[in-house]
Amino acid sequence: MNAHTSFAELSARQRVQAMVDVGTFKEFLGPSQRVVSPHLAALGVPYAFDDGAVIGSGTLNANAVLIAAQEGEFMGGGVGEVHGAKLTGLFRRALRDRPAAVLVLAESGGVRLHEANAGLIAVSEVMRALLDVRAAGIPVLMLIGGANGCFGGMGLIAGCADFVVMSDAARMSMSGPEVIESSHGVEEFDARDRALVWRTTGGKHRYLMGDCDRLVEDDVAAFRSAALDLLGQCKQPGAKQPMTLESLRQAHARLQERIENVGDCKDATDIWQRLGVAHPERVGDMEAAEIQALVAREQA
Amino acid sequence: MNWNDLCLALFGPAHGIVRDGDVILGTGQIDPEGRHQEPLTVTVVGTTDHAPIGVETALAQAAVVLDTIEHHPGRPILLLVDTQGQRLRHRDELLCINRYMAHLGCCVDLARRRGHRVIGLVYDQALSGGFITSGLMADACYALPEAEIRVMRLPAMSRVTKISEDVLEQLSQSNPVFAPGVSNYVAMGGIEAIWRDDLRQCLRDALQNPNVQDLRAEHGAARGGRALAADIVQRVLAA
Amino acid sequence: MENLHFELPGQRVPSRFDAVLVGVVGSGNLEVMLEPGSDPAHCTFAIHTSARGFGPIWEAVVRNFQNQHGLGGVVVSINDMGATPAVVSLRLDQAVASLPDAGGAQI
Amino acid sequence: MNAVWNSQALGRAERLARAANALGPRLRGKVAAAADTVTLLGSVMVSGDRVCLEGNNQKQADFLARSLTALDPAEVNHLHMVQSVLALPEHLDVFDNGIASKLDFSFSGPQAARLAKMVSAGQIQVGAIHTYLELFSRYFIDLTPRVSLVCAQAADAHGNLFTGPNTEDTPAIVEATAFKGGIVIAQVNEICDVLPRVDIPGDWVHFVVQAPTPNLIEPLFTRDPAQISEIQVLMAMMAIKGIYAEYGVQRLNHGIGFDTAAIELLLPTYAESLGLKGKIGKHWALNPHPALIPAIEAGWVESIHSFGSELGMEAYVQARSDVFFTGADGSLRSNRAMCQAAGHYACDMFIGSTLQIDLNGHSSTATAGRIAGFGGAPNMGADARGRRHASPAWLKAGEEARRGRGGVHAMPRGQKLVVQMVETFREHMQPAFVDTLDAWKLAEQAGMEIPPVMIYGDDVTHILTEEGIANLLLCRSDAEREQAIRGVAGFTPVGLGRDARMVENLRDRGVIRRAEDLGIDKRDATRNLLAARSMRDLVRASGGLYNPPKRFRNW
Repeated sequence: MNAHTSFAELSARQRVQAMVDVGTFKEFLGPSQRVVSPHLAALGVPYAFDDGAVIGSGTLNANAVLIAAQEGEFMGGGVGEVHGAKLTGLFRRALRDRPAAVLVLAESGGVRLHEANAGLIAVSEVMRALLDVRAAGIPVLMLIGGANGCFGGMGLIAGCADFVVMSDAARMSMSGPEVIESSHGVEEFDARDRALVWRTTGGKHRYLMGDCDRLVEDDVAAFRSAALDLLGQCKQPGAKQPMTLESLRQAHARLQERIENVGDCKDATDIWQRLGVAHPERVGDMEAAEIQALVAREQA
Repeated sequence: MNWNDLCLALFGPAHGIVRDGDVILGTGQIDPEGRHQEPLTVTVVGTTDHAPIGVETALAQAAVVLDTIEHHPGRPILLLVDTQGQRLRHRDELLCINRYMAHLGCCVDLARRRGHRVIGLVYDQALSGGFITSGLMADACYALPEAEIRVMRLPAMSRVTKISEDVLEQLSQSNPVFAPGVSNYVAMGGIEAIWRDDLRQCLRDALQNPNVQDLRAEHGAARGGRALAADIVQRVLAA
Repeated sequence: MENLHFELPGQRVPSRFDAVLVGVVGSGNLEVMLEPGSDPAHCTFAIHTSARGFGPIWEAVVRNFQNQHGLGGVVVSINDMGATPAVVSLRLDQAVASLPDAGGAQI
Repeated sequence: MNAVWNSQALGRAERLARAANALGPRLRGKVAAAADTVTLLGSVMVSGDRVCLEGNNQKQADFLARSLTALDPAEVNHLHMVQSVLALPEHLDVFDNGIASKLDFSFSGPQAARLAKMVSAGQIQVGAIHTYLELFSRYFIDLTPRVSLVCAQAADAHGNLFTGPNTEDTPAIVEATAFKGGIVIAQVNEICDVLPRVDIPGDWVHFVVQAPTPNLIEPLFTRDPAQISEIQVLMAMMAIKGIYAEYGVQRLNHGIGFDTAAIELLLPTYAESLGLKGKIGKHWALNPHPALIPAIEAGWVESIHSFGSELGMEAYVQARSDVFFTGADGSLRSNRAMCQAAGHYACDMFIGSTLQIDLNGHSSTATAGRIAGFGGAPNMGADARGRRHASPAWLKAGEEARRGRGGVHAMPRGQKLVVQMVETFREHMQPAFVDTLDAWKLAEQAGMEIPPVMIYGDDVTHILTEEGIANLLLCRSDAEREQAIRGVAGFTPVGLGRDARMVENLRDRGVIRRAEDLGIDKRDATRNLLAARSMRDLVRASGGLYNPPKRFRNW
C-alpha cells in the first residue's frame, strides 16, 4: 500500500480538506445550496452542485486562509459563469477578511466551452480580483497537482499569482497539446507523446525555468508543507511586496532574457542543457527532490 | 476596420502610431472637447492582422505599457485588440507563454493602479485567450460594431458539446452565453459599450469615465446578459 | 439528459446530519448528496442523468439500495454523467457510510 | 512411370536460382538490398503459393508486407495467406491489390472492420479462423507455407537470426517452412558480424533484407494503473479471495485487461495481507506485464514464460533472469507456440475478460460488422482434455464438477479453472450479459459455419462480476447454471430477469458468493490498495529498470 496520499487522485473537496488543518474548513456556497450552472442545464448536460469549484475558509497551521479548489473531473475544471464568480467572490472576500493567504488548488483546462462567453469574461474578473488581493499585500498561492493541469485562462490566472507550487505530474501552460497538434500538425507537437508533453509543460520544466517556485511529489502532505513554507517566507520582513514598476521591470527583463537565451531551443532537453543541467536526458526520470537538489547546486 | 484608418479616425492624420510586425504602438493626441487645455496624449498599443499572441507579441505590448508608466505618469493607454488568440506553437508552450501573457495583464493592471486610465478597444477580432490579458484587463473595454468577439463558433461548440447546431442556435437567441457577437458581450458586461459614429468623441467620453472598479458582473446583471455572477460574488461575501 | 424521481418507503431515520456529498460529476461517475428530508417514512431520490432511457435500471438500483438500507427522512440527490450501476451502488454505499451513525449497512 | 518424389526440393532450388539470376551480383550471399526486395519476392513466389507473412501480436514484418503489396498481380496472384495476426493495412491491401485471394488466420483486431467488409464483398475467401496454436499446428499438417516472410532484430552474413526479446511466432513459422521445401526471407533491423545469440539457425533462412526502418512493434500489454477503477479493485479482491486463495492457484495465465492488471497490483498488498504469499501465483505463462513488477519485486513470482515481450521491459527482464526465460545474451527469449502449449497444459487457471456472456456461459468478443478472430484466449481458456498430471487446484475444480455424480463422471479427474471476469455493464451502458451473443449475427453475416465463440460455456468454471462470483462447477442443471449466471449479472436485463428465490438458494449453497459472503467490505475497495497507482510508480518499483514507451510517460 502506498504510504503517501496522492494529491492528483483526490477530488477537489478532498484536496481542500487535506490542505487545511483538520476540521477547520468552512465551505462557502457549498453543494447543498445548489448554486449550479443554468447554462449546462439549458444544454441538457448534468450540472454539479458546486459547479466544480469548492471555496471556503480554514486555517493552515493556525494561519487563517481562504482556499479554493477546482474539480478537474467536472468539465475539465472549466471556468463558467458560476465557477468563475465563486473564485472572484473569494478574492473579494480576501480583500475584506485579510487572510494570511489565498490558496488556489487549480486544475482546469481554462474557459468552459459550454458557456464560453461568460467564462472568458469571468477569467479576467478573477485576474483583476486576484491582483487587487496582491496589491493589498495578501499573498496568493497557486497549487497545481491535478491530472488535467492548469491551462488556458487558468494558466493566465496562475501567471498572476505570487507563488506557484507544482507536482512533477502536473502541467501548466496555455494551449492543450491536442489543440496545437490539430492546428499545426503532429510534427509541431505530438500530443500522444506524453513524455514530450510533460517535458514541455510539466512541473519539472516549469521549476527548472523558474516559472514554478516549489516542485513537490504528488503527495498531499508535500503540497501542504510547501504552502506552509511559502507562507512562512511571506511573513519575513520585506519578503513579498505588491507588484511595482521595478518588480515588473525585473520580471520583464527575465522574460526577455529567456527568449534571447533559449528561444531557439527545439526541446526542453536543449534548454536544460543550456541552463547547465549536467545530464538533461536524465531529468525525466528524476524525482522532485533530485530536481530541487539540481537547482540548489546551480544556485550555490 | 484597418488599424491605420482607426488611428486616423481617433487622432487625425498626425498620429504617431506605427506598425512593428504584428504590434502597433505609438501615441496619439486628442483635444479635450470644449476646454482650453493642452491636447491630451494617449499611449496606443495593440496588435493587428488577427495577430496570434505569442511570447514576443505579449512582451512587446508589455514594454510599451511599462515605458508609459515609467516615463509618462498618468498618461492614458488605449489597447487596440485584433487577435486570433494565443499562438498555438510548441515553442510558446515551452517558453511558458501563459507567464508572458499574464505579465502583460499585470503591467496593464499596474498602470491602472498608478492612475493611468486604460481603455480597451476591439476594433477587429478578439478570439479566446488572446485578449483576456489586454482589453479585458482595462478599466473598460469597448468594441466597434463590426468587431467579432468569440471563444468558439457555433459549429465548433456543437462538436465539443455534442449538441446540435440548431439547438445551440436557438438557445443563443435567448442566452448570450452561447453565441459569439459583440452585442452579446455588451449584454454580459464584458464590453462596456459599442463605439459608433464619432470615434474620437467615444474615446473622449471613455477617458472621462471615472470608474476604476470592475463592475462588469453588475453590468451583466443589469443588462440581463449575465444574471448570476454579481449575485454570487455578493453571496460569497455574505457567507 | 433525463430527470428521474423515486420515493420509496423506509423507516431508519438517521440522527441529525449535515449534507453529505460523495463522488464527482465526471465521465462514468456521479455525485450523490444525502440531505435530511421532512418525511420520516420515505426516502426520496432526485436523479439528473446524462443518459436517457435507463429509468427502469435506475429504479432497480435505488430499490435495491433501499432494500438494504431502508432509509427514512433522507433526500438523495444525484447528478450522473453515465456511471454504471456498479459505480452508482458504490457511491450510494459510500454516502450512507458517511452518515454520522452509519455502521455499514445498519443505520 | 517415373514418379518424382522431390518436386518441392527441386522447386525450391529453381526458385533460389531465379532469385540469384534476378538480383545478380547485388545479392551478396543471403543478403539482398532493401531496394531489391520486390524483385526478390517476385522471383521466389508463384501464383497460388501459400505465404506466411509474419504478422504477430506485437512485432510486424512491416517492410516485407509493404514490399509484398508492390508485386504485379499480373505476375503473382491468388496467394493463400496463412498468418496469425492481421495488424497492418498492408495485410489486407494484398487482397485489395489482387495479389492474394485466400486467408487463414487467428486474430485481426485492428483490421476487423475492414476484414468484415472485404469478406462480405467477396474479396477474401476465408479458410478458417483459428487459435494461434491451431494455426501453428496446421502449418505442420495441411497449411505449410511455401514462402515465409519473417521479422528479426538482426542477422549475420550466414542468415542466422537474432530476434531479440520478441521472438514470438518466428520459430514455428520458420521450422514449418524450411523443412518442407519452402523459402524463408527475413527482414532485420541490422546486419551484424556477430549476433548476441542465435534464435533461428542460418541454414533455415534463405534471404535476409535490412529494412530501411526498424520493424513496428506495439506495447500491447502495458496498462496504466492510473486507469484502474475502484470497481476493478473490488473485483480483484473478490478474485484473489474467492478464487486464487480458494483453489490455491499456483500456475496461471492472465488476460491483458485492466481487471487482471488490478489483480497483479493487489498481490503485494491485499493478497499479502491475507497471508497468501507463496500460496498463489508463483508460476506464470504471461508476457512481461509491467503491472506485475511490484509482485515480482515483493518475491511473489518464481517463473514467467512469455509469448512475446513488452516494450520497455527489456532491461528489467534482463536483470531478473531468475524469473524470466533469457538467452545467453541476457535478454528475454519468448516463444508464442511454446507458451501457448504451456498455458494450455501446465496452467491451473486462466482468468480474463470478455465482451458478452450468454445464459449458458458462452463468451464472445465478436461484434457485428467486425471479424476479430481469437488469438490465444481459447487455448488458455479451455480445459486441457489431454492433461494427466495432478495439482491441488486442478483436482479441487475437478472434484467440484464431479461431486455426487455417477457414471462417466465418477472417475476422479481434475479440471482447469477458467474464469471470466466482467463488469455487468461495459462503457456506454452496454450489458455484458445477453440472451443471444452477437456472434450468431456475425456468423450469419460472414457465412461462418459456426458462431465465433471465444470460450465455450462448458469450459467456463467461474463468472466474476462486481455483484459476485458464480461457480458454475457446482451447478447441476442447465436451469441452475442459468440462474447462477443471472445471479451475478447485476442490473442488466439478464440480471433483472433472475428468479430471486433460486438465486438466494444458490447463494446458500455457495454457488453464488457475494463480496460480503467472502468477508470483503466493499468500502475497502479503494485505489489505495494498488501497489502502483501510476506508470511512475511502476518505474519506481522496478528500481528504474522499467522504461515505459513515451506515450505512457506523464511526468
